[in-house]
Amino acid sequence: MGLGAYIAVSAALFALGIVAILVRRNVLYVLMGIEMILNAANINFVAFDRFNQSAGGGGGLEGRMFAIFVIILAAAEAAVALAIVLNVFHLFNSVKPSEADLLRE
Amino acid sequence: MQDQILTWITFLPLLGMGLILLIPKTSLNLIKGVSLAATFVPMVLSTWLYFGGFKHLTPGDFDQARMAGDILASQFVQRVPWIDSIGVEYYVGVDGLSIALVWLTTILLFIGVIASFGMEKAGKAYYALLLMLEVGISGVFVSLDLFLFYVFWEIMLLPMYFLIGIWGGPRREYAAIKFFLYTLAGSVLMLIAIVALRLDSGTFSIPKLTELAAQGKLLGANLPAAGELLGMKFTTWVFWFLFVGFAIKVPVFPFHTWLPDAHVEAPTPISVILAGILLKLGGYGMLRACFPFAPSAFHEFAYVLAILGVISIVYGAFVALGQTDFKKMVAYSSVSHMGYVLLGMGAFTVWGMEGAVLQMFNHGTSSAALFLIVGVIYDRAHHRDLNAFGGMSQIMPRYWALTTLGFFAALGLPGLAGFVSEALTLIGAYQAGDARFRTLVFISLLGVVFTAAFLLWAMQRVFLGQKNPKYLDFEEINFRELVCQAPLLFLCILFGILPAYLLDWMHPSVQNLLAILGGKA
Amino acid sequence: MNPYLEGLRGIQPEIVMTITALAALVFDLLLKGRESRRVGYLTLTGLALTSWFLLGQWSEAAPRTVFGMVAVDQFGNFFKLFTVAALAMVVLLVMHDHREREHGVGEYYFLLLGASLGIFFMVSTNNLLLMVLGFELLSLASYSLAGFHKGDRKSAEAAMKYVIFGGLATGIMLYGISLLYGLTGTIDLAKMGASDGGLVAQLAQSPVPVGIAMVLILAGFAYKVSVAPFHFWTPDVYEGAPTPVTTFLAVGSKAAGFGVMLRFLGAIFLRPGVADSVAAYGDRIGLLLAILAAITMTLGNFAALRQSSLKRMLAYSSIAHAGYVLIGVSCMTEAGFSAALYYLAAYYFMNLGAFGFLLYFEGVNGNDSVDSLKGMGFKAPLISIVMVAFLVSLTGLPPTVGFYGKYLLFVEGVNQGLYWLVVVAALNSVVSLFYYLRVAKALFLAKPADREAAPAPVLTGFVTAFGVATVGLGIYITPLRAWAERSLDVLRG
Amino acid sequence: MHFLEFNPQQDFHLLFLSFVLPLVGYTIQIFFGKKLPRRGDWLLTSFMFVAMSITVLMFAKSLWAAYHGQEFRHHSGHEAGLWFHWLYSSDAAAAGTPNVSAAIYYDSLGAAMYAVVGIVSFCVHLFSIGYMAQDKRYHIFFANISLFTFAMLGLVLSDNILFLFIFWELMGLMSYLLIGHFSHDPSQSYFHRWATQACKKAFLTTRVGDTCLLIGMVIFYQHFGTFNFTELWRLAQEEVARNGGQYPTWMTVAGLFVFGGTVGKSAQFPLHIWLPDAMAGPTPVSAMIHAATMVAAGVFLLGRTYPLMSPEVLSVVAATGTFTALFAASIGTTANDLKAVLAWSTISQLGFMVAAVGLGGVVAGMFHMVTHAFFKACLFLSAGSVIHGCHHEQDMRNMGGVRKYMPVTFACMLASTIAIAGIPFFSGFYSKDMIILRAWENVLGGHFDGASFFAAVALPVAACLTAFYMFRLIFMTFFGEYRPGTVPSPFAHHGGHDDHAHGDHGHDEHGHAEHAHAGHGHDEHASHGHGHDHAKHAPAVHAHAAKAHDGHGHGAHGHADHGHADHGHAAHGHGGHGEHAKPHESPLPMLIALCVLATLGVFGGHFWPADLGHSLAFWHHAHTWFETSVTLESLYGASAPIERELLGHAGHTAHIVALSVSLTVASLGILIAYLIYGRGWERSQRIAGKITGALGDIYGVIKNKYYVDEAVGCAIVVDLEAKGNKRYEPDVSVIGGSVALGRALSWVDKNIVDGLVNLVGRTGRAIGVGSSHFDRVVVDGAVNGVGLITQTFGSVVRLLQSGRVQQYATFAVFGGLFLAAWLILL
Repeated sequence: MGLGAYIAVSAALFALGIVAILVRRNVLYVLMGIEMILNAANINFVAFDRFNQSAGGGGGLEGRMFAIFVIILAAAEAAVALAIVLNVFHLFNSVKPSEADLLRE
Repeated sequence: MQDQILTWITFLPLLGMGLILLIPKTSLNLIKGVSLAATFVPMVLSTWLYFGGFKHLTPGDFDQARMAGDILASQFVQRVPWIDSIGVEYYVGVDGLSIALVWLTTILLFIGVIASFGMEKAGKAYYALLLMLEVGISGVFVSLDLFLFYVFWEIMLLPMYFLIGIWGGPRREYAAIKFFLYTLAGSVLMLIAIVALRLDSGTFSIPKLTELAAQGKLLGANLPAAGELLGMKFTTWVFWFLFVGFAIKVPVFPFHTWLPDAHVEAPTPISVILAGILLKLGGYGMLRACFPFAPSAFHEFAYVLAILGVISIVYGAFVALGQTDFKKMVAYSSVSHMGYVLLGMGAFTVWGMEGAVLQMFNHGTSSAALFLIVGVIYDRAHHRDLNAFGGMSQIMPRYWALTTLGFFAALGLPGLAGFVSEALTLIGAYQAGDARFRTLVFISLLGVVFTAAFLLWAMQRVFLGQKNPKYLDFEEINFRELVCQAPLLFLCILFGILPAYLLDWMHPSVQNLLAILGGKA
Repeated sequence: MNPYLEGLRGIQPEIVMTITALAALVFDLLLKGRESRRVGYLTLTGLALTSWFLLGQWSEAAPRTVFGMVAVDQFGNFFKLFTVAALAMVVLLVMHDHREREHGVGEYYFLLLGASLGIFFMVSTNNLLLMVLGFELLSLASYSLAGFHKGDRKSAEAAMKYVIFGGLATGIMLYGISLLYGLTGTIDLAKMGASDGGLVAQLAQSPVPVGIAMVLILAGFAYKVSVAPFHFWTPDVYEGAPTPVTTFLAVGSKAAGFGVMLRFLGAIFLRPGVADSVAAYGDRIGLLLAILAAITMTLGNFAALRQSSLKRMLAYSSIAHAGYVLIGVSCMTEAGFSAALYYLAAYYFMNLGAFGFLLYFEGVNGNDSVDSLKGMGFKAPLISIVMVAFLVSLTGLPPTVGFYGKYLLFVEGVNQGLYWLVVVAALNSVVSLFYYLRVAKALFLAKPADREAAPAPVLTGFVTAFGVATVGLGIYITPLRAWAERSLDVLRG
Repeated sequence: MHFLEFNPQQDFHLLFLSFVLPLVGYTIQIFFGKKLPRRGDWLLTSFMFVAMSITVLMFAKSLWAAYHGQEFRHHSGHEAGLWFHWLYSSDAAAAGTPNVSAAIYYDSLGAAMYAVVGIVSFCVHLFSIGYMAQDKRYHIFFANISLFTFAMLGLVLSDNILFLFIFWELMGLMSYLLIGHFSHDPSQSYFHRWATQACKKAFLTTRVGDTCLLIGMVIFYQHFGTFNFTELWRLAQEEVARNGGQYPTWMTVAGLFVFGGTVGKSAQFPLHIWLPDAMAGPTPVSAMIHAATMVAAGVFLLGRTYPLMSPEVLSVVAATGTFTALFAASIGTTANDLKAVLAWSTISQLGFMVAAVGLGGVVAGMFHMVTHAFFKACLFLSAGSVIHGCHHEQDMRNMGGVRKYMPVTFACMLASTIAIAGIPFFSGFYSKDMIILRAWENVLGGHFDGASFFAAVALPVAACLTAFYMFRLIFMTFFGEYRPGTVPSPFAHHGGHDDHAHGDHGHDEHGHAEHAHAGHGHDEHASHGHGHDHAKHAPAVHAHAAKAHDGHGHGAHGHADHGHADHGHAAHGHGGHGEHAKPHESPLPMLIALCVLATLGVFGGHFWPADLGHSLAFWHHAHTWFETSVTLESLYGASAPIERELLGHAGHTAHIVALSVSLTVASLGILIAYLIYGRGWERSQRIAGKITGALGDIYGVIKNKYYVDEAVGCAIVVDLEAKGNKRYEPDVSVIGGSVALGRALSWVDKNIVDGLVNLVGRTGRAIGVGSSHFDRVVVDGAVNGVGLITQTFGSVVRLLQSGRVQQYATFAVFGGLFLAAWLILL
């Protein structure tokens, strides 16, 4: 299985994530979309790392390290985001981002 | 002292401003005293500079000066590095073009301060701003470094904005911001042109730039795309950017609409300064920092300038004829009068140029006097409706006499200053030896007639005819008002009879300028 | 000496700041909310210490890298110092913000310091990983700060918008970085920019992925510095967030974003004398940025025209200023970058002052509408006059630091033949005058207000100091400019 | 050296002294006049006396020179090195640029004019002492006539056309102030309103001409590079010579423009309209304007610029002059206002002078100018004396038989009238005859062109009319019975009248009569109800009360009503007064002035002739001093460009023809006048009525000055009922039109020019949502145009910044896609 396949998967995941963010009306799905994008990036990192090494390129596990950190970031971000969303839910009684639009123009 | 005299003239008001800010606002008399002193001393200095210090140069002197690298042969030069990193200097000096205007500035500011004593609203802040304004104005006239020039140019805006905006009439906010925005719109374009000039020539020194331009070395060669902007040659767009910036100040026909508003709303002393000097900055700027930097473009568009001038002359006169507001009428008369400046410059003859410069000075005195005159009656009647007065000459004969003098000075009666400049301008324009210019001269004479028409008509409506019973109790023009107007009107007469006392000063520089622009340098 | 300790000495400021953050948290818990001002003073002390170490590094001439990641150099130092200054101002604002006393301000300071820590790392590294980590640290802290007022719907909404938009942007950027890593096989900017291998090779083979990667990464930066079309979150978040936070976002975070952008672009494309495919590609990107700059400043200015809330107006104006800074960036030259740096410095002064003024009058008037300022200029003259100075500077009129910043940008723009951009910028500054003057107008051109304005000497003092700096540095320009240029040395790839 | 020989070193200083004395007087008077005893009149009059003596002395010198056949042309610059460097303090300072320097140029023509001005002006000063005694602004009045004189003296002395122009305009200013003298004096209720507009009218009308002069001047300067007269003459000759004896076209153009100046100042058609209204000023001022200063200046200018005039220009000049002469004379026959008659006669006489110059008879023209100055001044002052005597009545129909009460005035006036009518032995005859002679010489001498022919025919007619209306004036005023109040007239009135009464108290016996009259007048006023009803129908009455009704073809009764409507009380008051107070002779100073002028008016033609015996014989009138000393050669040097030689024979015939013609027309005119007006008032009215009836509308047209004023739109309507200033709005016409244009433009300026930005703003308001927002943002102190942009951007921003975070994200993502596409594809 070649690099192309990984890239294809990650690209698809990336696209799906974007779409999720843009179109889902429930904020939780939106957050998931973000997670998907991050993970798409992760796939890239790991794949590129792997194939660079086999190609004898730069190597040095940089990609995988990066991936690990990104996973941590994703977790942290999810935590913060969920806290915020919770607060919003209390104040707006809704988890629909489109319904919180006091701030405009 | 002598070589820093210009610095003193420019920055003494700043000193005064600092003092005023330290004085508690309750002790108003002290504030007045300080501001009086802070404008009086520069006036004395500049008067000495004009009559005593300034040296009349011969062509030989100009050649030497050119050898020495100052093509303008400025005097009382002071050069101190300011921002080394981009070669900006504190570089000041006066030549025949600027000295008279420096003198006028100090005079009018002094008069402006005296005139302000009549405003009970005027307090600490007012005088502080007034002094700051003077710094900006005289700074522009003396600076020989383009960057410095621009800095002073912008420094003027803010005080003017507040002076109109805080102490002005009912629509002051509108007028103030309009003034500010129009001028700024012009000056940002100027800034771009300045930047471009700097990058092409590597210097901010106005004499240096002038010299380079005269030698045809200022064509944007050192800029990407040979400095072309939207297909316009470097010289072309630099010329227009600078020109518009100055034209808005003059103001020239399409850009003049800020003027009536600003004038009508501004308090009397500010109108005096606005009409007396600020408008001159435009004309002076063109001569100092627009034409010399793009001579080719200047020659290319000289006729356009002349046309704009003539439009301003005639149009201004007609619009003034249509006014019912005394002050607005005077404001539009300014538009008309400043048109001569452009016509004369466009003509590109000795007398045309000198007429233009002379017109700047003479309009400075006469229009200032007119605004003071309007102020006098406004302070009493609290309105300026030309049709609501009448018979004033019987109620305030001395005031009427002064007004008559002012009006006839304004309509260019021979023997008074206005005539000399207008005649010189017209003869100069006619001498341009070109049928197109002659046509313009003929057209502009319409303006001459209609200027007389609207002034005399105003005279009739306000001063002659039936007394308006409402105003029988007006007291005659008081001492302070007299002190403000008398010197200006005196200058009108003096320079009408002895124009040599202005022309001798500016003549060498004008000829030098013509030589430069004509590529004979 | 042990290289490890050597390295620790390299990150002294960061360490101090971390300790301060934790200390603030603990101290607050000990105080149980009583006299929370003390926490503020503690933080300020910490910041003072930090800046002392920073100055220590500032005097060091040679740049160095510790732990193979943290680059200790003038460029980072430049931003760090300004961040500390900004943060100090923010802390001051927090202490004067009448709404903040009762909240657990410990967390507040903790988060602020955390965000600054993020800035510290992101601006001082050539390693994309560390850059991302700092970036995210800043972002996460900012999200929570934006929503710090729990009961406040606006605040909450702001936080949510910020987190969603931010998450998206970060994700996109990360994806871009992953692509770039794939293309170059390294996450070290220095290696990427090296004229042998790195990007140079890739450009020839596969321009398309490089283009995508570039755009995605730039999008991430653009979001941070709120450049169109990634600026949408800015007004809402700025308005919703507590004013001190807004200040921090508008000044610290934005400047940091530019720091990253400059370092990234500088490392890859800024290679004087080298005229290869990468340099050419850099110019293309420069043009792209130039277009974005024009759009951004125009959008920001014209949107600001119609704002009735001073806070939101400043938000839009900050977008416009991002556009101005971008002129310098888009020149893709050292001079351009230094002009951008200078403008950022100027931007620090003017905006911190302006926000200080805003916060003061929020306290006085209870709201941030421009109309509520009517006639207050006569009640609080000093701060108002200083505000006029800021406005003048923001408009870009001499003799202020803002004018000189614009001047430098114009010079470089013309020098690079971006006449049209310069003209747009110039006209934009006229438009901007138009809404800035509305503040001056409200302050002074109205009848004196009948309410009194409670004095706040410390705050006023600070604001005035910034005002003095704004004017003073506009007249005595050389040092700041020299510093900005000096900070750039490290960027030469 | 004979004491009458011209001595440059001293005489130029004398001339200069005589020229500045009035200025010095003016300055003193303006500042201290009020405080001086007798409000300073003695000061100025004595100054003027000194000046006059000098002018006469200098004139004598020119006579002496002429008698000894010497040329009399002196230039202070060349002979005494007296220059006034104007533009630049020295030619060195001018450094390569032509400098403008002025000097005194004093030749025989100048000498004559100079003396005339001096003498007339002195007489006017003298006269004013009596005439203006009750004036509120007595000292100002004196100051102004002094400066007026100063300007004219300067004009005569200046050696270059630019300075001539300067003094020319200065004179315009003084005429403005003097004509407007009563506009500051509401007690003169009628003149008050009239003067208010007349002064402006005069200045602006002449200003039109002045502008033409300026252009002409500039054109000449452009080609010849000098303003100096002698230089101009020389260069003109060279130019013509170079051009093969032909005048180049540009000279024609320039010449026409210069002549435009004359048309304005010398009140030639169509710019004559200001002169009749100039009578709104006090009578002495009219005397100045009509005799020595304003109008003379125009003709003098023609004399100075004659060599620059191409034949074409001259034909135009001749035609204009002739037409004006005829035109004005015809109007003169219909005027009833004493001064109006004189005013129209002035215009007519000016026509003669201008025509003369046009016919090549510049000498004749100048000669007539000089003679005319004396007798016209005398006429006006006499008229003033009559008016003064008749208690400010000006309407001749309310006079009659005045000679019994005012013998001296009568004598003077009669003498001058004979002179102007052109009876042999009186100065007017010689000059006028010379002009007609000139015309016939042209016709008979082969220089036959349309203008000459027209002149040869029309001028005699004009002369005839002159004789007619002048004697009509004499008969109506001085003969028959004194008949005050025959027609109501707006002139007399209580305010001024009572002043007058008290004033008179001082120096003659009629004080008591005044009181009676005053009371009487009051009753009349009180009891006069119905007069005011008519105000509804006819609120306005023309400057000359009579004109109103004739112009509109009303009957005499209707006219009376007009009178009531406006000034019934005044008229009746006056009527009442008539029964008690007779006219009275004027005080001594006035009479002296009259006599001096009358004498000169009679003998002015001889000018202390070179050969007394010959000059008494009128067929030998050519021997006057003028003929011998003021010749084209002596004026313009060697050979004037177009010196029209006379063919001996034709010349002789011409003499006979001209002589007979002048005699015939003069006597004819007088005869008719006698037949109509000489034989009793009632009969005169009857005959006049018949004639006017026969003429019908034509009479009305003439009476209304051919409606020229109305055409130009500056017909002055004096409405004594008018309140406030509404009447001062110009009516629809040329002038009204330009004001309207001004209004229109100022609207344009406010709404379009400003609206190039502003209009946009308004549109923005129209389409912008929530105009309150717009008001706050745009109107509320913002630059106009940003309005629309703000609004459009408003909608844009409202669209983008919707507050929906996902929408933001969408925009961002698609924006990003575009960027990527741009970077990759383009």
